[in-house]
Order: sequence, then structure tokens, then C-alpha cells
Amino acid sequence: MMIDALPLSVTLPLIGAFAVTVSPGHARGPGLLAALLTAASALSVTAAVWSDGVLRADLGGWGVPLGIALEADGLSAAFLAMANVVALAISVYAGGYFKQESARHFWPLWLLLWSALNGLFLATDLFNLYVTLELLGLSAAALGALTGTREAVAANLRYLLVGLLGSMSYLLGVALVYAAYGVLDIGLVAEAIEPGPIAWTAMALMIGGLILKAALFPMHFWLPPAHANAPAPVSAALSALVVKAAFYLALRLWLDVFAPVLNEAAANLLGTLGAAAVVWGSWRALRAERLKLLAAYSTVAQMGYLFIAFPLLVATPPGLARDNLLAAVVLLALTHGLAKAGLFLAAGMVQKTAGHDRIDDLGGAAQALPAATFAIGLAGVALIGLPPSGTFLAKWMMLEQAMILGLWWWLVVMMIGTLLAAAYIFRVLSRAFNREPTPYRFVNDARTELPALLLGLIATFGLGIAAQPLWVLLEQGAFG
Amino acid sequence: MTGQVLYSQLFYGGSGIILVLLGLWSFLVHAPLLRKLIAINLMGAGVFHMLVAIAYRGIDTSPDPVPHALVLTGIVVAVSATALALAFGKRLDQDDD
Amino acid sequence: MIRPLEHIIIPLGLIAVGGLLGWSFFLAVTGEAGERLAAVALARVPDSGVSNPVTSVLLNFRAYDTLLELAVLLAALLGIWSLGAAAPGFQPAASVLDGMVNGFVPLLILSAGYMLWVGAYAPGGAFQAGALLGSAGVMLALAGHRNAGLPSEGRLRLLVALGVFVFAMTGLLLMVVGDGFLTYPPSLAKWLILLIETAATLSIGATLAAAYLGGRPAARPTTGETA
Amino acid sequence: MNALLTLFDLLLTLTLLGLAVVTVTSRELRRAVILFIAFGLLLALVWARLRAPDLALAEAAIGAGLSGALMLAAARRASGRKTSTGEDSDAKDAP
Repeated sequence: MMIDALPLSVTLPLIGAFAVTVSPGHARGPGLLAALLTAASALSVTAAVWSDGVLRADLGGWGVPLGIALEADGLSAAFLAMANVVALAISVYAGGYFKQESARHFWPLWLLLWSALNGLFLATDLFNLYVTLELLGLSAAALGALTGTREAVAANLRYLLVGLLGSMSYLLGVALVYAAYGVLDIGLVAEAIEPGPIAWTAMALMIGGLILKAALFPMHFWLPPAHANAPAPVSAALSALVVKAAFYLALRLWLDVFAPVLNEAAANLLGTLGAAAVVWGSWRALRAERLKLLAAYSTVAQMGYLFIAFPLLVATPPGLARDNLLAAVVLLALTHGLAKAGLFLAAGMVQKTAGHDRIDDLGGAAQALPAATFAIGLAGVALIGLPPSGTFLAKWMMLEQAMILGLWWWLVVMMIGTLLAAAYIFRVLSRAFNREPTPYRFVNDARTELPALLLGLIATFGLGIAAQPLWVLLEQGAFG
Repeated sequence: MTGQVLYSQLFYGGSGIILVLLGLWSFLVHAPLLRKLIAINLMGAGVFHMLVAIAYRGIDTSPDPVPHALVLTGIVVAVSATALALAFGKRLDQDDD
Repeated sequence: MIRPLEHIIIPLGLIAVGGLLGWSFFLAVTGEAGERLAAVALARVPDSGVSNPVTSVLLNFRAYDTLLELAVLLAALLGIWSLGAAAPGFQPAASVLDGMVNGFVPLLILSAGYMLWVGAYAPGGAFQAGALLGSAGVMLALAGHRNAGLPSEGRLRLLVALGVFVFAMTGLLLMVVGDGFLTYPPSLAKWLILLIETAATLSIGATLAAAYLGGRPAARPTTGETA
Repeated sequence: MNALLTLFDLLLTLTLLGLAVVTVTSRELRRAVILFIAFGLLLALVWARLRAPDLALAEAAIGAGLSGALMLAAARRASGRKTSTGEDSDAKDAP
């Protein structure tokens, strides 16, 4: 008897999806069980990578290039752990959030999305990645429309179409790679690739498709309405995980496939778009009238920070400095995932209790929902990048590296983004606290408030004070 | 690989690229959902056509089965996406009435 | 009328993109790629349990792709169901058409079974067979059958998710007994592939027919049209 | 024989591309869908020529057949809506 946690992390949610599809009336129990088992399996992958190094599974026993392999190195293990912690929190929250009718639609789609996420983080085959991207895109759009309002349906239809266009561009790149190099496994493609028009075109097509899906400015237009109008747990998943998965894949291709053909111009282009996203997204977040719209625009800005890393990574020679920079970017992505999920879950609580999420009318939310407000505060600390959050450490290291490289303009952009983030977070908090404090109870509905609170706590304290383990994890095959 | 096969791969692959471009143009300039879906499906057909072209190895040689399997997967994914998008469109139409 | 964006700027951009694409594709095809995976794949076909190379790749070498593909199909249908109920059926067709459909549908189902079986050694397989089943459903829907010949919701749910379940469970069981995920023992490969393909065919057929209805099935079928 | 095959290739591809062009430029939605189905069927024929009979079957049944049936139903709904809501929506769609 032998159990391989790599395929298990992808297959368990599929089996769970079957169970909840077949018995829609009792979806919550099996759904939560599948969520628990999936998260346990995925976290065991991370733990195994941590202790034993890179894990690999040849599915079907054929081995590459004929078969498909799954692989977990430090980078995928880190994203996998974050995604599964967040997804588990979202599942617990959703167990209390969705009522009968929407629960029967939520659970199977949610487990399929989860399967796609785990599959994407573990995949090593370029075409298999296309299938996971489509599974992710279709289930995400369907979940986003679950509120059933016209805005939600229209916004998520647009999201679906943009996602399809992105996947098509990615697939065209894959076809070109297969035509030129005759293999699909990432490792084998990386060995075969050499600088030239083929590699550049394939890179432009694949990473171009992914930045559509990652909502990098100016391709962000679809994100705010889609994320702001989805049900709160879905918004959390979309903002914290789904766009992050597209970024992860772009980073993975950049580091592992296209490393030999990288040039500064492409990196600077991505960095410039990222800088524009930081400024524009933060500004729109500051001007947003609704809490969930604010959170969605903040995602646009935070994705921008991640792309600023590309020019820094290209400019830094391999060595300790580059490893630290890479770890900082991953830390930023993970912290943002946790914090943004916490923020959306808490916002969902506010919306459900108050009946709206207009920021100007939030007065007294702190009194009615102390735990949710506290979670917003914690998530805010991590989004702004105040100590002791992981964002603080990550931004600090990126700023330091930018200074060393003399690339001061990235530094200016990151400072502006931080100031604007502080402004939009404090705008929310000042509204929430504008009444005399007479809190009744700190926690009102444990099932929905605790997940938000826990995510906020991990983002601010867990990944900030205890960031060192991330470096150990990334030692496993992610540092070059 | 003989010159004839190479020529066929280039010829059919090239027409696949033209299909992708036609689909992309139509996707960018047409607003109605159904037109966008036809456009996306045309783009997909173009990419699949490229893959079928590079799988071709001559009229009397077995073709490369790997791209064929990829295309079959792609066709099913495309019809899934089309059906879902049309259901979105139908829902929007119902809301309008 | 010439609209500059639609008729000049976008086409010019696309021509540039097309030039780059064409150039890269030319270099890729005329480069050193040669055989690509053709020789490797064709050499292993005899070990795969089926002799149709495409089925070998789909159900054995790259079976994991196909598993996720069935999940995509399921996700699309669940998404369609979450968006609303199916529109009321078409007007019942004239009796001539009805008779034609009644004759044609069993034929489609039979050919689906045939297609599934020959997929092991000739063109065909689960997807083509599933598509035939799906078109039988579409035909029934066009002839006015409310549920496209599909069973009641409970059984339909089982049917559409069956492919993913059988596929995933087969993979997991093989892993548990020590062969590895989706690694078929050579002696059983043929039968395991047939088992998975049968479940997949039913799921694909039911999913495509249900997708054509465009919404979740009526809660209680008012007429006894369950197949 | 090669010359004949080349001529056949040329003819098939030109018809295929021609169908694609008229599909995307067609003014009427329903017509575009029908042209798209014809395009899919011809594509299946081309794939049969390229020794991909599995794909030819799948494309004819799924790519052209089922996608086409789905789109036709949507086009019929759209034209039904157009006639029921009067001239306004007609004007919106007109070129």
C-alpha cells in the first residue's frame, strides 16, 4: 500500500465534487470533509518538501516526455500551503454563509476550483497547465455569478470571456513550443529552449495570456466588478487565489522555462505595467464607495507589486541577493493571499449584517461586529505593509534591492502605493469606529468570523514574525 | 522528413495562424456574445489546426498521436466553455425581459 | 463606412502579430524538431492496452489530462445549472418527425456503443461516442421531449459526475495497491480503459444533452418521459 | 499525384479560409452560426485528409454539431427577442 500525496491533492477534491454533486441536499457535510482531507493532503506535500526536498510523481508510470508528471518544489509547496489554508478557511466560512439553494451550487463548483488550483501548483506539463487553467476559469466564473444579480452575471461573463482569450493565447504558445521543441514537460522544454524568435513569441503569448488572467494593468478592467459582485467567500477565493495562481504560473514560466531567453525589455515592460497597476489600483480603491469594490481594486494594486519584481529579478545577478528577492516576492504574494481573503470574508460579514457595504455608512460596524472589524484591521496592516506583517518584510527587501541596483523609480512607486494603501484602509477603519464603543460580544458568529480573523492573524503575525521557514522551504529547488 | 511533408505542415499550420488572426479580429471588434463565442471557437480551431498540421507526417506514415490527443481535449474544453458562456447570455436575456 | 479602429488599427496590429507568429512557426517547423513525440508514443502503443494511438495517449499516457478534462465538462454543466432552470421545452413535433426521431435515436445510441468499442483499435472512443449520445439527446429535445430523454434529477446528477468519479477512483485504487496513480497493470490495461471509457461516454453524453437544455432540469418531471 | 494532392490542399484550404471570412463578416447572426457549422464540417474533412480521423469525427460531432446546435438555439432566441421587443434592438445590431 502506498499513498502519493501529489495526485491525492488533486483527486480528493474531485471525489468530493462527485459526492456533493450526487447529494446536493446534504452538500455541506461531505463538502467540509473533502475540504479538510484536501487541505491535509496538500499540507502534507508542503511538509514533505520541507523535510525531504523536491517531490515528483510520474502519473501512469510512463515518465516524461510521454507521460505527465506532478512536481512540488519549494515554490509550488509555498503557494500550495497558502492556497489550501485560505481555501479551508473559506470552506468553513461558506458552511455558515450559503443557504440551502446556493449551497447546492457552491460546493461542487468550489471543490472543482480547488482541484484546479492544486493541479496548477503541482503541474509540470505545459498542456496539462492549460487544462487546469480552463477548469479554474470556468468554475471561478460560475462561482462568481452565484449571487445571481445582473451585475454579477454580466461581470463574470466578461471575466469568462477574457479568461478564454487568455487561455487561447497561452495554448497558442504551447503549440508553438511543441512545434519547435517536441516536448511539453517544463524541465525538458527548459533544456531545449534557446534565445530566438520562437522562444520570444512563445513567451509573449504564454505570459501575455497569463497577465490577462492575473488582471495586470491595463488588463485589469474585468476584475473589480467580477470580484466585488461575487458572494463574499467566492470573492475571497477569486482575489486571494485565482489571480494569484495566474501570477504563480507566470513566475514559474519566467524562472524555469524562459530563464535562458529573458531580456530586460520584457521585464521592464511587466514592471512598468505593475507600477501603473499599483498607482491606479490604489487610487481607485481610495475612491471606491463600497468595501468589496475597495478590496477588489486593492487586488489590482497588489498584483502590480508582484510584477514589479520581474525587472528587479532580471537585474539582480544570481546569488544570495537574488534568492532573498525571490523569497520576498513569494512572501508578498502569500501574505496578500491570506490578508485579502481575510478582508473579503470580513467584508462579507459586514455586508450580511448591515445589509450593505457602503463605506460611508459603516458607522458603528466596530460595535456590532468587533471580530470582523478587527479582522479588517489585521488584514489592513498586512495590505499596507506595516510591521510586523510579512508584507513589511517583503517590501523592505524589495526596496533595499531596488536601492542597491539604483532603480529608484520602482522605489518611488512602491512608496506611493503604500501611502495610498494606508489611506484607503484607514478610511474604512475610521468609518467603522465612529461611534462610542459599547461592544456587546467580540465574536457573534464563530463559523464566519473566526476564519476571517485567523487569516488576518496569519498574514500579520504568522508570516511576518515567522517568515524564516519560507526561506528554508524555497531552498528546495526554487533558489537558483 | 521529406520536403512534401514539411510543405504540408507549413501550409496547413500557416492557414491555422490565419484562422487564429481572423478569430482574434472578430473577438476584438464584435460586441454581441454569440459573435465573440464564434470568434473564440475560430481561434481555437486555428490553434487545433496548427497542432494537426505538425502531427502530419505524410500520407502513408502514421501521424504523431500526441497533438491529436491534445486537440481532442481542446475540442471538449471549447464546447464546455461555449455552453457555459451561452447559459450566462441566456440568464442576462431573461433578466432583461 | 470605414471605422478606423475596426478596419485599420486592429488589422494592422494583427498583421504584425501574424507576421511574428508565422515567422516563429516557420522556424519551429523547419528547425531541428524532427520526430517530436511521435516515435516515442507510437513505440509504446503496444504496451498501452489499446491499439488506436490516439486512445493510447488519451486514456493511458496522458490519462491525467483527460481526467481533468472531464472535470471541466462537469464544471461547465454545474455552472449552467447554477444560472437557472431550463426553458420550457419545444413544441411537440409533428408525428412524422416524432416517428423519425424515435427511429433515429436508438440508431445513434447503438452507434455510440459501437464507437466506444472500436475506439480501442480504430478511430473512435469515449468522446466521439459521448458526442453521439449527446446528439441523440439534442434530437429528442428538438422533437419536444422536455428533458431530452434524460432521467430525473437525482439519477442525472449521478450520470454526469460518474466519469470523473470512476476515473479518479480507478487512479486512486491503482495507487493504493502500489502500481501508482493511473498506472494500469499491463494485463488489466485494456479492461480498465474500457471501464473508464464507458463511464466517460455516459457522462459526456448526459452532460452534453443536459447542457443543450440550458438550465437545471425541472424539479419533478410532470410527464413520464424518463428514459 | 503530388501535383493533384497539392491542388486538393489548395482548394480545401482556400474554401476553409473563405468560409471563416464570411462567418466573421456575416451581418446576420443566424447566418454566421450556420456558416460556422459549415466551417466546422469542412475542418473535419481537412483533418481527415491530414490523417486525423479521430479528430475529424470529434470535430464534426462536437465542434460543429453540438456547439452549432447550442449556438443556433441562442441565435433563435436572440431573433425571437428582437421581433418581440420591436425596432429598438434591431437598430442596435444594425451595422
